[in-house]
Amino acid sequence: MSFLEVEEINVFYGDVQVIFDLSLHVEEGEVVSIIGGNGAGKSTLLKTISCLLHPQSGQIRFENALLQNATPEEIVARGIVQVPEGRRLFSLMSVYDNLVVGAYNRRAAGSQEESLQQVYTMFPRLKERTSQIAMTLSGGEQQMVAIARGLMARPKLLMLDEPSLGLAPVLIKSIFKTIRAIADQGTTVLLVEQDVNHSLSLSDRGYVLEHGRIAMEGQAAHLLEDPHIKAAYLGL
Amino acid sequence: MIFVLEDTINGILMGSIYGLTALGLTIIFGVLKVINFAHGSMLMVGMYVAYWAVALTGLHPYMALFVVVPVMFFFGYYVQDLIIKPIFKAEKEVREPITVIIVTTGIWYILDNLTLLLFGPDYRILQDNPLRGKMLEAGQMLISVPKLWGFCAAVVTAASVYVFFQKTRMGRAIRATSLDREAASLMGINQYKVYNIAFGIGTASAGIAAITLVPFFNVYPTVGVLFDIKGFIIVVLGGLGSIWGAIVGGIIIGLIESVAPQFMTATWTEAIVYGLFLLVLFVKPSGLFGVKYDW
Amino acid sequence: MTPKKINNCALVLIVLIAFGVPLVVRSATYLHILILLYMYAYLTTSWNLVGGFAGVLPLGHAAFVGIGAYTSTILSLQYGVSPWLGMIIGGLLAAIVGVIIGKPTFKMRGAYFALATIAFGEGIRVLIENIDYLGPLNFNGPRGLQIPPLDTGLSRFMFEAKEPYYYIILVMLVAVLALTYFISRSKLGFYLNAGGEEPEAAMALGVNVARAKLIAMAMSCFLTALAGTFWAQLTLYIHPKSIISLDLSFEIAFIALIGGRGSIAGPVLGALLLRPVSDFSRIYFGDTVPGLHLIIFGVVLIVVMIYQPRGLQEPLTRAYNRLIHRFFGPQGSGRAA
Amino acid sequence: MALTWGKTLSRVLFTTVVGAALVLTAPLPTMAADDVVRVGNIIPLSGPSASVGEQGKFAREMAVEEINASGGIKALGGAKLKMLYADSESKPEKGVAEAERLINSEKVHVLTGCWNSAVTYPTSAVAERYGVPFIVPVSVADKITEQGFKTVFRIAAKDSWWTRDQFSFLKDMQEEFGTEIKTVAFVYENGDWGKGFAEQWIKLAEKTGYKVVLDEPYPSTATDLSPVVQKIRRARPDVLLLVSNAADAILLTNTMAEYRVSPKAIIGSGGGHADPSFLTATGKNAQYVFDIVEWETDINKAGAKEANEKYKTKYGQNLTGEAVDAYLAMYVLADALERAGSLDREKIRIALSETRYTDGQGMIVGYDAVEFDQSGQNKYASPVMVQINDIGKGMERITVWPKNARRSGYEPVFPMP
Amino acid sequence: MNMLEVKQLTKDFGGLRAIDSLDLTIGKQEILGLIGPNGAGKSTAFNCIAGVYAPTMGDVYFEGSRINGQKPWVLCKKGIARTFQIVKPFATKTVLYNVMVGSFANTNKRSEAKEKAMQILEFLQFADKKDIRAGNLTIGDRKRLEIARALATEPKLLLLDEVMAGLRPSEVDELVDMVRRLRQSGITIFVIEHIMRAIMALSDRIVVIHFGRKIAEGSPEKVASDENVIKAYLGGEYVVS
Repeated sequence: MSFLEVEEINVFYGDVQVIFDLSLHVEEGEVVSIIGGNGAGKSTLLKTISCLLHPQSGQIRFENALLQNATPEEIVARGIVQVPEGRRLFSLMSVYDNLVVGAYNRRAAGSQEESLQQVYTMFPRLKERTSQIAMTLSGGEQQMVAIARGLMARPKLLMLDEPSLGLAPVLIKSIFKTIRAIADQGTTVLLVEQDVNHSLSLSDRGYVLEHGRIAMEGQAAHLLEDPHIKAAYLGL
Repeated sequence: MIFVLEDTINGILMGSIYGLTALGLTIIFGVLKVINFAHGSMLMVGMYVAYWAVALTGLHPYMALFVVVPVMFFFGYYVQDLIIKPIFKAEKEVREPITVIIVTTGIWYILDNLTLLLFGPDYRILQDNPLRGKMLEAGQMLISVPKLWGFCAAVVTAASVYVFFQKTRMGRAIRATSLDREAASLMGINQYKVYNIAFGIGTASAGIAAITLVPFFNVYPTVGVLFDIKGFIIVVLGGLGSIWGAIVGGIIIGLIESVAPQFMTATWTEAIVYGLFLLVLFVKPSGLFGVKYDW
Repeated sequence: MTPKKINNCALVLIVLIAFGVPLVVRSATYLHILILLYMYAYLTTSWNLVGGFAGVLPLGHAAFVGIGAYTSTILSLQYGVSPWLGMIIGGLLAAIVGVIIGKPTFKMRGAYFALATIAFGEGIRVLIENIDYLGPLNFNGPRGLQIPPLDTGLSRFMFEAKEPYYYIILVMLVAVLALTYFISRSKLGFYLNAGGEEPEAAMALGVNVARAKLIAMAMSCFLTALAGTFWAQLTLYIHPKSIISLDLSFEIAFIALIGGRGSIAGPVLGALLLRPVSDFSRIYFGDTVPGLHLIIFGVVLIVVMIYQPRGLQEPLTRAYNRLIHRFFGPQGSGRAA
Repeated sequence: MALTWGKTLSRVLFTTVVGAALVLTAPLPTMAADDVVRVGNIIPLSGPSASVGEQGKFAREMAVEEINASGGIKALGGAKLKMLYADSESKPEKGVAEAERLINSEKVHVLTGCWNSAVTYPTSAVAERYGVPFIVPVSVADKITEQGFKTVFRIAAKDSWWTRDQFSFLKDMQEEFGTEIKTVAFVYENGDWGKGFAEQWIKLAEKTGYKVVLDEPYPSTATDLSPVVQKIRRARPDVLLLVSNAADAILLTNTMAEYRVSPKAIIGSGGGHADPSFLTATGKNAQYVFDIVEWETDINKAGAKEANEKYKTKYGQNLTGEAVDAYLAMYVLADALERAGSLDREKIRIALSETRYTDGQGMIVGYDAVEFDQSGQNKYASPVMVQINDIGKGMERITVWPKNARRSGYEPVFPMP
Repeated sequence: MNMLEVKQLTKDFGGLRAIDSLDLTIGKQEILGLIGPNGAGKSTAFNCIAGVYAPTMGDVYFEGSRINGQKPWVLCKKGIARTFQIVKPFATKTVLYNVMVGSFANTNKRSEAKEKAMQILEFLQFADKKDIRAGNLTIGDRKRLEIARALATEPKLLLLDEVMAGLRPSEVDELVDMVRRLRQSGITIFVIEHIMRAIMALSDRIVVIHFGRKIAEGSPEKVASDENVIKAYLGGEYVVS
């Protein structure tokens, strides 16, 4: 059995079906990318795994346990943590408070101080800004807080929703570097991206999502070479 | 001059109690983004609980705190959990669900009239409580002792709530939820539990206000209505969602009510309060202490 | 038959039946209940122009009922002006006040707007309660104004029987519904809906959102004030505490929200549910268990909002379509509105 | 698009008709039968005046039970009185609507009510229009009997009489105790009732030569009356005259005690000061307060004590002026019905207008008879003054004026110590 | 006469200068591209031109007349239409309704507005979806709806704010094609875009801004090889561990 196993889920947004018979799996320690354009259903997929949405049919298993009708809080408690699209920081709270809220779940709360040290080591800049109000940070710093906040929850599986969105190219590079570092420390990463090149280069495997269906899957290196991907997503 | 000073002191004391009655309203709005029209009725329920706790046991009125606060906390907790939560679930997409306003108004009608059914329309006041009619004499000035305690209660309650929100795990979770419900969920925070707790805290603070009122105020089924509109005005003056704003807003209303009648008939002070309220709304819509942040 | 024809037939039939009611219902009580029902439906429909289409929640419309009632009553009592003329003057006055108050308040969002309108409504009440005389005009302060039932007749807007009141308010209701219908199809209706939903986008498309809202506010206040005069002439007594009460403002808004805000049918449906609930529960329980009728009213509010947060209009529309479908076959049922 | 809107509109009206049909088929209250006298009572049973409404209801019930138990209306073959209550919620428009309903649907023969002058006033116009006799136990506004109506009959005194008696009382006390009164202060709820009293007071004060040092209306929804009390304290009147509803009467009395406001006399005007809760909620603070009422438990009248005892065991509170007027009203009605011998509304009206009710179980009031003048006002109605004092059995209300009605052995405390 | 002329445009928010002395001109029937890294001030520039913000300094001329600080609805009637980066459909209303709001800009008659709206929908091959509620559209269709509404106001100058973002490549190609057809029908187009491929293919000229200042201007080829531009995009001023 895989670490995370998504089996033939169908997800609706109101009356509109967004995801069709989608299956995928993530193994422990892997970095897996899901790539696709806007509206392909990437965010919906992550929200479904986080149980913000529930599939109309199909199943999701994590560490062999079924995530049927679980609440988002239970998902976090089990170790699946999502860093949402657009950062979604608690804008009027300080960096410190944002991070501490990240360690809200009981599993993480005990090791809050330890996590904080780790996060500050990874992002020294945040340590300098610890009492600054999140809203006043720059875009890159905000993305750091978002990822750090996710790490504070001590994830077994970290899901990142378009971490490169709205960042200058140079920042994108460093964010992806950070993600690789997180993976190297042993956290499984599920990455959702539009930036095909960067994300596939740091991933082990990848899925291509098109119109709510898996259009392709395979080793990241293979996908990068695939002519269809190049044509459709890299604009070559 | 001494008159004005005396009136000013009374205005500040009574006003801080008004602020305390409105504190829960501002807390609940800050977190749930909903105006709780039943807040006055919650205050009324708190007054009945305090009244009976004291009348049946003969406790010192302020000892009722230990009964009223937990009772009111769980009362608010479960009112939100059982009645208001379903609406939030049904209207997930809406930021300020107007339907909740109707539901809280429904709760208002039910609570007031249920109380009428249970306890009748009688006016009750704690007869032989040690605080009754206690006045502090300072020269020619007379200052009401229960009101003075009310002022202390208001400041202490507001400070405790403030510290709770700033420094505790749950307090941060509540603030996080008020800023971004979905992101808070993704951090493992149960949004509805936070709502329940915030509603509980809001209601419990109405309970504290009830305790400060009971030694010198009448208890009857429709007493909450008197404080309802006053509460709305106070929280908007102070800035919806601002804890200290509620206390300051209350004191402003208290001062107007206390000082203005010395220069005109008391009936005109109401008009002044409404006028000032509209003026503040037009000039600084986020209130005196409100964050210039779009709720 | 096409759906359009069926609906038009139903429409005509219903209007005819409504006009025929007094021929069958002889009881003045039921007529009175129906009159109040229509009046509330009328008030709510007027409210709906801002509360529904412009996407805000005004909770102070009783102030405009009061302005209408006071204007026509003062003019007729002290200057002998026919209440019909007073009705129009009151309406115009209310429209002006509405624009003055609307201008700053429309800039506010959500809760602030609701609270500002509450304060406005209460402020007007307090003002009238404090004014005995304003120049030559006798407001009579908190004591209200009584209209002596002396000369009845159409020109004095005063009748012995209930039937004339019934027809007047029915005509007013049909007229305001028709007006709403035409507005909703007109440029103004499009602009109001657009501005209510996405003001920024609407402005970029050439919509002066603030102006559209003010026009709607003026119309809404004008129409609301007309009902104020009607009410004054029906009860022959106006009293600031009840005609400019928060309860009235709330009930107007609640009827719309229960029925379905922003739809033409909503206010009528809401009035059809809430008015009988409040009237009949008061009649049956008001004497035996004091307060029970208000508890029932509260329960109905909560239950409807939990199960139909968008109001009753949507499920009833579906039910109507099923009905038509059963009787006239599939071609009769139109698509969902 | 056009289609959709058209349909919506027709749906509206379709539902209107269905709704109307539902309304019309709703179970009707039983129609009038001939062997009962249907009495419609409009009183505030919920809302801010619910307390007074409840007293009125209790008193009516007790009277009607007695009348029915003793054989009903004999002239009508022992017909029983059947009471129908309607809740006005203290709102004029509700009162009017309820009057319409009671008259048209319930076919009541007589109406009574409505306590709030603001409700009674427009409601009396409805009764007049339908020719239904309308007995007003209490609602003191002068204008109620000054509309030229034929159907209105008021048991209680009207406000010009109440205020007149308050001033006569003052004059008598001044003479009896040799205390000079120079200044008066008026503090009253900002409503129909308070304003009505204040208008009369001003005239009377002018006539009597008292100086008015304070004329202060206040909103009865006030949450803090200490500013008003401060004004009284600073105005230092010899006499303070009040018109208050229950909540504010209690709050005002307690706050005055806190601020040690003690003029020579504080005089209430019934209403809140006469509410059964008033004594329990003010306790010692109400000591020496005078109040004007129509009736008191210690009244020297046959049957009064018994009636009060019965009422107290039944409902757990003393009879009040408000309640006694309602009680008496039922007996006056029974008396008129005996004389009318018919359920015809006009005949009942004529019988009522010819009333001279002097003895009988209902006659527990201080004066000698109930007789209505041209306007429908009970000519004999006269209030008494009571003083609240503790003479060994806790706070109680003791009749002190007129002197011939004074409780024997009681010496009024004037001025207040 | 140029369609649009922006002279020394400056916009401050509090202490922050979002646009600094920006100059640009657009000729009739031209397609001008505006690019720049995130936060460069592109949308702010649009908002100043479309009347959402009044410029702090500088002037905006439309068809030769100064339009500084005029309200959006006034400018719309003069012929400036725009789309929003984050689409703002009237979600509870149908596609046709949405477009009719735009077409009412030039008529008071419902029938005319409807006819005009239908024309636009057909032009954009969108007519089959006219009765769908806007809230139920896919992201691609929402972007199209955004354009349709703007076109319904019969603009002379159309401001497109990242209409291609989030679209699939095939959709981007369709849209590029459509924008070209719009230009052929006589509309001047000013476009902000992140997708380089699209903007390179589309624009006659491109203006690049960074931190509110213009750093390059010229043909797509010239801009693409400009050193300043490359530096701005790849940067060096931000070092993250």
